[in-house]
Amino acid sequence: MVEMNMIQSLNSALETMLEKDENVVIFGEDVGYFGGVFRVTDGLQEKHGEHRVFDAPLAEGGIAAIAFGMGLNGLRPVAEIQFADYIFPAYDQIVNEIAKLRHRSGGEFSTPVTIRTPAGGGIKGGHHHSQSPESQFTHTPGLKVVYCSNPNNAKGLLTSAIECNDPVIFFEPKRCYRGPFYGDPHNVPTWKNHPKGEVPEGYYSIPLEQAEVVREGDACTVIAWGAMVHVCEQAIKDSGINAELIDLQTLVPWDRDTVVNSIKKTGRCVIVHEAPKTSGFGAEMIASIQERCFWHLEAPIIRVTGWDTPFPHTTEWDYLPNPERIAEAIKKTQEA
Amino acid sequence: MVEMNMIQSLNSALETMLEKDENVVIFGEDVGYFGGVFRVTDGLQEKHGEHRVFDAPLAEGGIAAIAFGMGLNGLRPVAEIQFADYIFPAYDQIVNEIAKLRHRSGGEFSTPVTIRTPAGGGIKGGHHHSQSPESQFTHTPGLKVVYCSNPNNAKGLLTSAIECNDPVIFFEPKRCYRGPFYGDPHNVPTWKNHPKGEVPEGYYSIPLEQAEVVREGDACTVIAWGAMVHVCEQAIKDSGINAELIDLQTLVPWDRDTVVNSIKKTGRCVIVHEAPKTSGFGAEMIASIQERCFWHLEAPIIRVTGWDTPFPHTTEWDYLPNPERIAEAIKKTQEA
Amino acid sequence: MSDKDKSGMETYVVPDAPFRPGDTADFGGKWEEKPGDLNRPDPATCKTEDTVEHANGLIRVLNDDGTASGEWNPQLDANVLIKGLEMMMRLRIFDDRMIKMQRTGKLSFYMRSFGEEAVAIAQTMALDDHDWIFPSYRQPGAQFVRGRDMVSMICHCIGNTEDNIKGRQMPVHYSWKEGHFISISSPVGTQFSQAVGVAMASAYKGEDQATITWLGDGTSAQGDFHYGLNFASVFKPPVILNVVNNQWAISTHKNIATGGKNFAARGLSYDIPSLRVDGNDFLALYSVTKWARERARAGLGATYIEVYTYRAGAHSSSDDPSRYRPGDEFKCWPGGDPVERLKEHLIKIGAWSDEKDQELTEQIDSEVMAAYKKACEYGDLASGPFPPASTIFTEVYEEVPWHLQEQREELGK
Amino acid sequence: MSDKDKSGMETYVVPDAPFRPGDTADFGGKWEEKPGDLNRPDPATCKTEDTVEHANGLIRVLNDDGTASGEWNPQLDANVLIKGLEMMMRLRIFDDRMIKMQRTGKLSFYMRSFGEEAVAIAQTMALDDHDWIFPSYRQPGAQFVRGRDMVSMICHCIGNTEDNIKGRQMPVHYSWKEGHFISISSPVGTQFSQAVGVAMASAYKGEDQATITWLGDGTSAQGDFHYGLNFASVFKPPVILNVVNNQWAISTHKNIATGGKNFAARGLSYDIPSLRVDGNDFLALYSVTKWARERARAGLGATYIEVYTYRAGAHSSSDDPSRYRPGDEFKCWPGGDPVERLKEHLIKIGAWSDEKDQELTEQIDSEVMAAYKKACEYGDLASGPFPPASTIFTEVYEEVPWHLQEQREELGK
Ligand SMILES: Cc1ncc(C[n+]2csc(CCOP(=O)(O)OP(=O)(O)O)c2C)c(N)n1
Ligand SMILES: Cc1ncc(C[n+]2csc(CCOP(=O)(O)OP(=O)(O)O)c2C)c(N)n1
Ligand SMILES: [Mg+2]
Ligand SMILES: [Mg+2]
Repeated sequence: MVEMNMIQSLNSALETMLEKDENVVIFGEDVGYFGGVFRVTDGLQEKHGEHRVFDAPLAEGGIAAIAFGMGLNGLRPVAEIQFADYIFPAYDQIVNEIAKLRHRSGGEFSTPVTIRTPAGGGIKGGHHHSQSPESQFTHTPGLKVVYCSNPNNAKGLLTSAIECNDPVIFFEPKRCYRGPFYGDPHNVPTWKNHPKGEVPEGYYSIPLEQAEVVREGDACTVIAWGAMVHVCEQAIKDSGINAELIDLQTLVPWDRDTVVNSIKKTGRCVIVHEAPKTSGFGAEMIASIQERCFWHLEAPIIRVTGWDTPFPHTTEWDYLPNPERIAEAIKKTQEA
Repeated sequence: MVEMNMIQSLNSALETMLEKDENVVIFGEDVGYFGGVFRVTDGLQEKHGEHRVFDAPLAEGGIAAIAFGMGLNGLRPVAEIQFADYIFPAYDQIVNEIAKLRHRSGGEFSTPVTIRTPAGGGIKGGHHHSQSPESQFTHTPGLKVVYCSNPNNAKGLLTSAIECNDPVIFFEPKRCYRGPFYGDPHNVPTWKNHPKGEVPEGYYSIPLEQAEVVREGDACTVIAWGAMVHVCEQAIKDSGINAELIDLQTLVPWDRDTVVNSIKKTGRCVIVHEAPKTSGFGAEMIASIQERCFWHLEAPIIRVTGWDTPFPHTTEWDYLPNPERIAEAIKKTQEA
Repeated sequence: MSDKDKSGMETYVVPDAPFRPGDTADFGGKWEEKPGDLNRPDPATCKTEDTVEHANGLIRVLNDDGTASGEWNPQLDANVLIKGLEMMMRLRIFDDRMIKMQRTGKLSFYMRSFGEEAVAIAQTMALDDHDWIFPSYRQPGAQFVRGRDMVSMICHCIGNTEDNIKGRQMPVHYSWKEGHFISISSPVGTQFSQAVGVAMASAYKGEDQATITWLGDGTSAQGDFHYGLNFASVFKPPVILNVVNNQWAISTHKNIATGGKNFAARGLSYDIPSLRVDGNDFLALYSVTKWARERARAGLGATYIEVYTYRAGAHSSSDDPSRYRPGDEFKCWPGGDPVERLKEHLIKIGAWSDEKDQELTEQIDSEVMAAYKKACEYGDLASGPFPPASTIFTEVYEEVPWHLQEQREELGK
Repeated sequence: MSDKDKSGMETYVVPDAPFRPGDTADFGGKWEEKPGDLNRPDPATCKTEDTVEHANGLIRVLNDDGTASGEWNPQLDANVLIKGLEMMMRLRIFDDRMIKMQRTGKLSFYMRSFGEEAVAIAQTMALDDHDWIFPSYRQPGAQFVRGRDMVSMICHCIGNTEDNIKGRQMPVHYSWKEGHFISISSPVGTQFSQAVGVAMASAYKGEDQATITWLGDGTSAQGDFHYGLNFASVFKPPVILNVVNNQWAISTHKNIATGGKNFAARGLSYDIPSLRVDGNDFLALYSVTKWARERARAGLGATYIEVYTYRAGAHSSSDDPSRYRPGDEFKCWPGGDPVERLKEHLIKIGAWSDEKDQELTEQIDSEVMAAYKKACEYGDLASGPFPPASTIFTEVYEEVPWHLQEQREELGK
């Protein structure tokens, strides 16, 4: 185990996979010589050469397209989209092409593309450097959707994503690059004033489809992913209620047994995400839970989410779910 | 009132708006001289000239972009995307640009774009001529999302969409261009062997945000939109259960009062859509309903939807919700 | 056409097609460009600047009288040409049979290569066997070159139990791994940029393997067209990028696809050697592709080609071109009929005859018919049997995840 | 740089930047292209072919010695030039002040126009007042030309209660309806194609109103670049499409943006008259834009311009260019400093002096400082007050729909 921040652990996953599999190639805007605007690919080009780690033209659609082609022809491309907000020019290539190749060709072709992208708010990014568009990928069969939350699972999940023979959209909570995120804008920890994560050196993977029970409890199940996991931890503390906290980690396919068993135990549930409420992945979680656990539910499931508005700049702390809103929701589930 | 099929009623809405407002312009692939591959714009160029109704280059992203610009500069552009499956190259322009312009500019600019697109299956279109991607737009604040289901509401809703000062994504169930759709592949009505819709001549609008109670009932609320409304009608008949059928019509913002009042009355609910289940708009409906009506619910809400797979070609009737699956779901809600 | 009155400035221009129903098509007679007009630069040293004339002219080998000449003449053995002719004839007969069957409901939809048979066949013949074919929907002919069995092609089109893609996509969306023929996808243009990635992977692996791809004049308006050319321009992988300019995109004339004078010159600005070729001239097509393949082999990167041709038939079985064009244009297209032209050439050089042609036609006719009957034994769209409904759930992912497993059980088939 | 061993074919090419940290930048001294090299075609009759040399050369007016000459010399009154100089100086001082304030947390982020001040200012001055400005993030200078109050600009940047866009977007994302300055958006390139639609609407309405837009060398790789050029090519609306080639896209050199030799020639293949201009030459920029505006006025459609310049500073306040380039390049950029060059010219023609310059600098300095202080009275990012949280919910739609109303109540602010 080594202490790493999230950027280091992602870098370590990439480094390990470059070593392990010569078919791994990494590219994206500014990822080559410079090592990425968030430094996640720092040093990799120097070590592995410019054919394995390189800058791409500024065209997310083209980046996804060449990833499709490379993956089809035997490589394991890992493409970076600089901000998740900029993944949409690649949306057609992802949802119509990458996602459907295996099925449409009767299994003759497939493309094990991994697309990494920093997502989410809390960095004063306004409309277009803050979005968390995971739900817009969960509706597309053929894609796996992963959202890491800490240095440890960042490495373990990214390794699995790269090794996975299905395409994976891999979201990184950019807010947590700098440190965990407990939701208090006046007290923002960075990895300098907070212990880094314990991360195994060398090869390390966490199966996709596996949620992590961050905290056990029996009064309420709180489900979150990405940066919101930390905020929920804080909220649970604040609430004084013995809630169970599940970090979903993989959204498609999600970990049915862990979720269902927890709800059956607690009978109450709060779901937290920073994306807008309407048609966020929280909606799917509620729908699935009530389908599977209706008779166990003692209270309405509550969503605490970003509002149904574009992501604001100056008022982002009023936009993002905070410990107060979440704690209040947890308490409310107890009243029923 | 005149008898019209859906293509005629859409054409009539466009014609009326071209007459009424000289700022209305219509464009898209093959919509000009030819009148559209589905003939929705038939005759409009001849009548209104090639500057008001014209063919665009084959680039959905460009089409959305010029719509953005035209709308910003005083026109009311109505763009056609030839199939909803081909809307994704325009996704960035729609979700990052068109949707956010008003908000991002502090209300200084806005663009009243209408994007019409034929959606859904039942025409042996396979992966890429069958998708129903409405939910992928409902997660984007700033957009209104409409789905018509019959000749009458097609005209009324399209008129409102064009008049709306917010951007509207307008889905047309292409299966219903030819006739309503009761879900039996061996007995497919066309408008030739089925009465057409009664549609007002001249100007006619239906408010966005207003659902239609197609059939009253007290045993279960069935919620659907697009082609599935007809299949649900059939299913309710088949089930012998006195279910209420709501045609949602507008998905964002949806008609809260109609839905909530119905659920409070029936205590049971089935939601039907042809898009894949995971993160379909049915998920949002369930989440919202259980938030608002938890204590009224007597049974789990059931979704009958397309499977979480790409849309198939030969086996599409096994993919699409049919009356049997829906009727079974309605019955199941009664058992609890 | 009526238009609202404009005062002051003119409004924007909306270009129309040169001929519409009621008009008589007229392309100005035979082309001025002749075989021998353009030199054949050495592929090993050719720079983009050396192709300016080739991008703005028209590379031809077969003259209007059926003779072959000029530096681009590939000097092919008559047997090779006969093989090409055979495949073009086969493709046309195959297409006609499928269209007939489409009318009877045996398949849901069809698209012919009518008038463009030379494109994929000549170009694929000029490639190495293991080169990647990344087709759009009008290049199924490439499969004949690689020897795909017609029964298997028909099984796909009629969506029966032997369809190798299990009834998942519409007809004509062939996929054939063994033949290095990459699955066709309906969204137009997407393969153009993907092909660059395929070629980059070949280059990465250090293999002498090229990738060829095509898109249409209409489709060149897509972002993927720019991505394909631009990524190829930067990374210089072994890819052959073709625009098939057949003048129409469904009902939309190429005047709406671009205001530019031609499509080939576009490539020059990406610093990619660019050629414009008569798409109904089998020999010229073969030759330019061979040239591009040599560049690829030499590690010199992409070649970009405008294939200048005419869509002789309807866009697809769903289309009715009499609504938007006169209908007689193919007859007066200066490039003529690619099949007739190769036949004429072969007769001219004494390697072919009307009798042989007649005989071959009959032979192919019965082969296609036999293949069709054989294929129908496995079912067809009108009456089944189809691939089992359970195939809906497989190969969405490498393994069936729990939620698809549950849904499959719910379907109960 | 190390690379895995390749046997057989070479792999793909990954172009590098010409200089990296540790290297000494060298652009080969002064440019060969001189003012007077290129004629100024009559805008009313000029065809694309007439601009081939202009697309491959470099339009200059200011020579290396500060004199102005050639057909492109716009012969501007000294007062106009002094106004231009004043605004460029103002922009530079404004930018510097904002960067300082960014470092102290008063604003979250900033982007300077450093080294590119002439671009938006000269080009906007050449337009009519009601023409549409559709900027990318490096053209805020256009607002000075239209007379926007600095206080209001700063209020936006520091996100206070007077920010006219209500703290919704990051700093530098100006919107100013009165000035026909269309809201800046972060996704790069999207405005390029949108601008064509804006211009089409002006044309539709029969108004003599042009639209100007810009994107960067890096951004020219986006699909929107192709959409913009191609839709303009087909519909010919009054639009001026600029690529600002400042050599870098964050850390990525323009060698990765395209393999083409320049950006201007791209336009020729769309049949759009295309010019390449020294982007640090105020007079040349003014002149080409005036020319393009005349074409627009005459109803002749789009003009495409490559503005050849150098990004003198960091990409943004989040960037550290010392990690990827030497740092001394701007000093040896053959185009020099646009502000210095105009100043030199004005001194040369006797209309300016170092004293006046010094005086003006001080005046602007204090104006900027005063504006800054004034703006801070309405709050700043470090300490507020901000626009009220309720503004999150307004103007998402024209009216607040029920679900946003509910959410607003839930927030309770
Ligand atoms: C992204 C996308 N948009 C629209 C369509 C519908 N469509 C299918 S073919 C076609 C025209 C293509 O024309 P062209 O590129 O010239 O090819 P051709 O049919 O002439 O070979 C259109 C609009 C599609 N398949 N994909
Ligand atoms: C669609 C999109 N992708 C990525 C980014 C992140 N980004 C912002 S600016 C920039 C570089 C732009 O370079 P260039 O176009 O040359 O403009 P310049 O900054 O040099 O003026 C990048 C990659 C973005 N804003 N939008
Ligand atoms: Mg075509
Ligand atoms: Mg740049």
